[in-house]
Amino acid sequence: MIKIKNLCVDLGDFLLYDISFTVSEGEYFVVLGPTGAGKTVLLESIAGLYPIKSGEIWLRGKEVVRLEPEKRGVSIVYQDHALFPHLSVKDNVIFGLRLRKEKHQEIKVTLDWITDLLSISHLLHRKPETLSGGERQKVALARALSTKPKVLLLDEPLSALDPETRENLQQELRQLHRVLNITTVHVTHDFEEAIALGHRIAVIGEGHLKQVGTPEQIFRQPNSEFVARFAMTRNIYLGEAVHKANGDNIFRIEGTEFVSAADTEGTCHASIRPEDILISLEPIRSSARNCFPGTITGIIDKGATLYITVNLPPDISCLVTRHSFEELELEEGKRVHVTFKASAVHLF
Amino acid sequence: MIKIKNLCVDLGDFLLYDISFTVSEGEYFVVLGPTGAGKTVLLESIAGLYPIKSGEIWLRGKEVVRLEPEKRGVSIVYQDHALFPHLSVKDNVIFGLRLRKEKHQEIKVTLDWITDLLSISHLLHRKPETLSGGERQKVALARALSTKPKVLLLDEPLSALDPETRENLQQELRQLHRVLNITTVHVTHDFEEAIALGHRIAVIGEGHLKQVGTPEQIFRQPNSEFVARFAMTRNIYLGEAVHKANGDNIFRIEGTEFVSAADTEGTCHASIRPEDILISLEPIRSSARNCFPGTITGIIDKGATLYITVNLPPDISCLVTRHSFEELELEEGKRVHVTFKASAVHLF
Amino acid sequence: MIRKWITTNRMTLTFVLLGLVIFLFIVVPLGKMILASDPAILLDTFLDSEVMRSIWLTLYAALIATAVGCLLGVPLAYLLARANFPGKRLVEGLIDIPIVVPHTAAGIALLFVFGRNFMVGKAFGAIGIQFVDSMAGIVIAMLFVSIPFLIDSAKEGFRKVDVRLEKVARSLGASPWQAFFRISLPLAWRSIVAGNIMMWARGISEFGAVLILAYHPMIAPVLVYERFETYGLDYARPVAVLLIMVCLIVFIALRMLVYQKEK
Amino acid sequence: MIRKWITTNRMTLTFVLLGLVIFLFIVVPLGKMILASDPAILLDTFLDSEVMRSIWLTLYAALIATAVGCLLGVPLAYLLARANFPGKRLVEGLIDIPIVVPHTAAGIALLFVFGRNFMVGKAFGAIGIQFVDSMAGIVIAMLFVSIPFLIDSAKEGFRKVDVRLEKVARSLGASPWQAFFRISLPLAWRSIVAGNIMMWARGISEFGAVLILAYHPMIAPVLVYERFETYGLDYARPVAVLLIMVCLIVFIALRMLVYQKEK
Repeated sequence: MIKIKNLCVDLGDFLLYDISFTVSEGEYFVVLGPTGAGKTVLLESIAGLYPIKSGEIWLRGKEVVRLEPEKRGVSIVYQDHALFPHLSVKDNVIFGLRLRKEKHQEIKVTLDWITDLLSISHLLHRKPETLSGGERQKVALARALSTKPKVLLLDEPLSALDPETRENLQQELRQLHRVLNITTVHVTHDFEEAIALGHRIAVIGEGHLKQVGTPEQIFRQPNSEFVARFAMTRNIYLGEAVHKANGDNIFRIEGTEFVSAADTEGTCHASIRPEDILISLEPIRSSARNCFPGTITGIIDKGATLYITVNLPPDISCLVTRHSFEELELEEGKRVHVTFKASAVHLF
Repeated sequence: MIKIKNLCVDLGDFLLYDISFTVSEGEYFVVLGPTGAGKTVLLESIAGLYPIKSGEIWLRGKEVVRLEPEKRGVSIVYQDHALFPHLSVKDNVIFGLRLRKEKHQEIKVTLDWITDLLSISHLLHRKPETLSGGERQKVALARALSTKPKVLLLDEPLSALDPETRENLQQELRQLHRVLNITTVHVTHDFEEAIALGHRIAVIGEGHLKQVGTPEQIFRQPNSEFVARFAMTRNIYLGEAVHKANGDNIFRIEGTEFVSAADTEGTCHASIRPEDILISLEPIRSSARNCFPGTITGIIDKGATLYITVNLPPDISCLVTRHSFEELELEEGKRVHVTFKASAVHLF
Repeated sequence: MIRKWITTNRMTLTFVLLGLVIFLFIVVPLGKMILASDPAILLDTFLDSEVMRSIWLTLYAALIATAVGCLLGVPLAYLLARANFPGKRLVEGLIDIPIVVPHTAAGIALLFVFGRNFMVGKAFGAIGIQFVDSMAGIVIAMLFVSIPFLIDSAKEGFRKVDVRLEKVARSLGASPWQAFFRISLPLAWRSIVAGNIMMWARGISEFGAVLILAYHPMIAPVLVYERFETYGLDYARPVAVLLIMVCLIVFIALRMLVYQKEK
Repeated sequence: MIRKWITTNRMTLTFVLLGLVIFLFIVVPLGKMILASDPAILLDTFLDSEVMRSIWLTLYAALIATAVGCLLGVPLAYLLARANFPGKRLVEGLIDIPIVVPHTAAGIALLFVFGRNFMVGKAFGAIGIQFVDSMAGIVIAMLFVSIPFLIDSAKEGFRKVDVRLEKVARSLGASPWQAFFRISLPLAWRSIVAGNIMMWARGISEFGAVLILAYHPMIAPVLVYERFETYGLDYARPVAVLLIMVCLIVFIALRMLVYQKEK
């Protein structure tokens, strides 16, 4: 459906280079990267709104680099919604249909369909400035979908919203995609948003594509420190991996040896997700191969959950619910045991 | 230390009225409220930078409403750091000291002390524009602390930073407060930030103070739907509370009866925190008084944790770790049991 | 209490006093001239056909200059707001030059291009249009000194229109023309109108360049000067008052029209 | 290929062509006049003491006007940028009036205040300063027509300075004066300098108002007119060229100075 090959764009300060990926028909593809990584420009390149330096962009089997944006059948929704401030909600939504010189009756049908779908029928005669953030973004979505595009590009559509609205609209986006099954490229800097929505995720940073994969892959098997950090894997170590005579794979750091299920050798990174680690007051008898005593050196309170830093050494961060936190009466300086499976230790 | 009495400020669009609270010496006080609630103006009123309509502001036992800002001994740090762009980092930090006409030697001592404390000594000769977001905010902090203020006001100091920097600076703020023990008022719209840092939290919204209390109180015992929503208590119900003959307190909604430890009667709200609810495949035998079967109707993936919506009815949202989620093989449509204690059901 | 206020607001007070001096310097001469005029003499002047003809001519010529400037200047303003090209700053600087060129020198410069014996003048002369001592000359002189105001204002207006609005329009199927006429132009409208008003007013106010290029037919500022030279201050004054009043009325009416729409 | 480009960029092309017309209209007269001048005649003019005296007088008088304007206008600009008071828009409108008032009418208005027999003129006359046909009159006329440029530019400059920078400075112990001189003024500096340049250039360019108030001593724009009237185009031209060149050199040099600092 969408095929990007060796795309290179000039962003003034830096280059976005060697970008290649494919999005299949009906896929919800998320591009994840820090602010200023060039995600917006990547979308605008696909839409033909930003001149590319080199590379190929294929849409539905056609090379489109020289095609005008209005002929690509690609709609874009920006973070700050970019509604036309001088037009009413209705005129915003039917802007594309009017340009197409569709018949009055047809426009009406599409308008009813799309406003029902997004439940914005009651807003039709309002001006954009009078809408709330969530409503604006829904109108922007309706406008983008009104022309029945082949590809929908979403540029951080949820970033400008408060947490509650963001979650609602996130559900709405998922629902919408289920109903319309439209090929979607969604860029964001929010990891949670990415794994909540994406069929596949591409991580972009430092000017190029770092990793493309399913949420599970990005989450559990980052291929670089950059991706691991972005996936909020708090425990990333640089150490030595060795095969032991007994067949175990060991990752050695600061005198501690983690057993890993991966079989890499030499200097490498290890990552362990905080939620894969169990904290207990006594050592646990279980099949988990890694069990270490340690001292709590830090507590980060996130409300419903907390991150507990335990020094083995090295420092390792573990996720506990408030429930367990209170039950175990955890506090700084307390001696505890951490337990995790060999499969939780990812080497790269 | 700080006493605000019946403060009223005009924000143009709306009033902030009837604000009263007290901050004691050395306390870290957090004001929590949505964007546009007038939090910044509240801080500026304390600093004397925004004219108030009526009310009293006491600092260290003195009424200061008529006192010029430069004589209040109050420093402010803004969200976007507000560094003087034409001055180097060093000149920014010693701006206040120069005004005081301190001796060269004294200025040097203070500069060394504060830059060491915040580890920004290596930045002294840079211009603000060349710094990263986190560095800028540290410089702004150093500048605010250089004059050894009695009160430190922080206006969303972490909001403009990316998640990793935010967490680091949050730790730094806590550390700084531990060392200097300076009376601090920190405003934010981020609930996690509030409970991570605040000794006490004031929730502000719809023009007035909704609740003041410890993080625990705000978290577990919100006094209004507004506060409950802000504390991300996802389960808020409007129903009927009754005393039963057997002494139980019952909250009735959509045919389901929750047992509560609170003793309110009549129409009221109930809130149950998602992390206080246990999901299991079989009913659990325990001391918990509430145990209901239900069907999973929604899953919100947050990466390390997930929110599972179970329909009893009513819908109830439960927090599970990824670990449990995978172990229990939860999915939409599955029949499960939810269990929570009577003390988890807060009525208001 | 008041003393306290003065101490804490000493800077504001000083600034108000300094500002007041310059404010009065601007307002008093105009106010005094208008308010101290004898209505009877003003009425006489109003009925003087030579005066009225010259005022109409001024308004009309400035209007034509503005229309031409709008047609040619708005596209240029759009280009300058949107496109980036090497030497753009130079082009912007050159466009602003008429504001700072001495008016009489500008008139001489125009004469060297549009005069009977020069380039453009000759070409236009062949089709019967001449610029010296003619309506066309007045328009040309006004256009030259006033066009930068329109271009600058329109440019600012276009700059304030988020490029992404045009991009969204394009992605929804608009051609560049449609995006311009349906999005950019309506959104920059207020700045363009304000620029047109400024340009018109500046055209009306021009004296030096017109004097060189076209003493006749006499526009109002020239008439003021002629009466001043020939008959003295007392005869020039009512014409000047009338001219200023017309300027102010036009200026205020149009400005209010623009601001009203704002609400 | 090129054809394809023209089709897809038809709008840009049209706009470039329209813009080019107005661009050439501005640039050609000035360029032609400067480039087509005979260097020998220019040199002669350059050595003509009357010409040089008048050019110096123009530059000098405009400089004084600018200095006075800066002292009085900058505080007013700061107030307008920071304070909100009822009628603020009216004050801003009144300050802009000199831009649109016909120059000769402005001269007449000033004469009614600063003339020998009127209010201010009498008062100053008592201490030996008179405005008619004097250096002081030239300065007054230039100040009147050019002050709005400075105020508008400085106001924009102050507006761009984040109020919170001043607030932070206050909380760090700065008095209002210190906050102004250490924060606001340095940060708005570029706009203020640009405003001063504009004001100076606009002062140099003034003709109509000066002509009414002070024909003598003769400033350069008046000299151009006098030579044109008395001897004809060929004698006025070298003076005009010299004047434009001085203007451009000053203008460009100062602008470059400002932009250089930007980097």
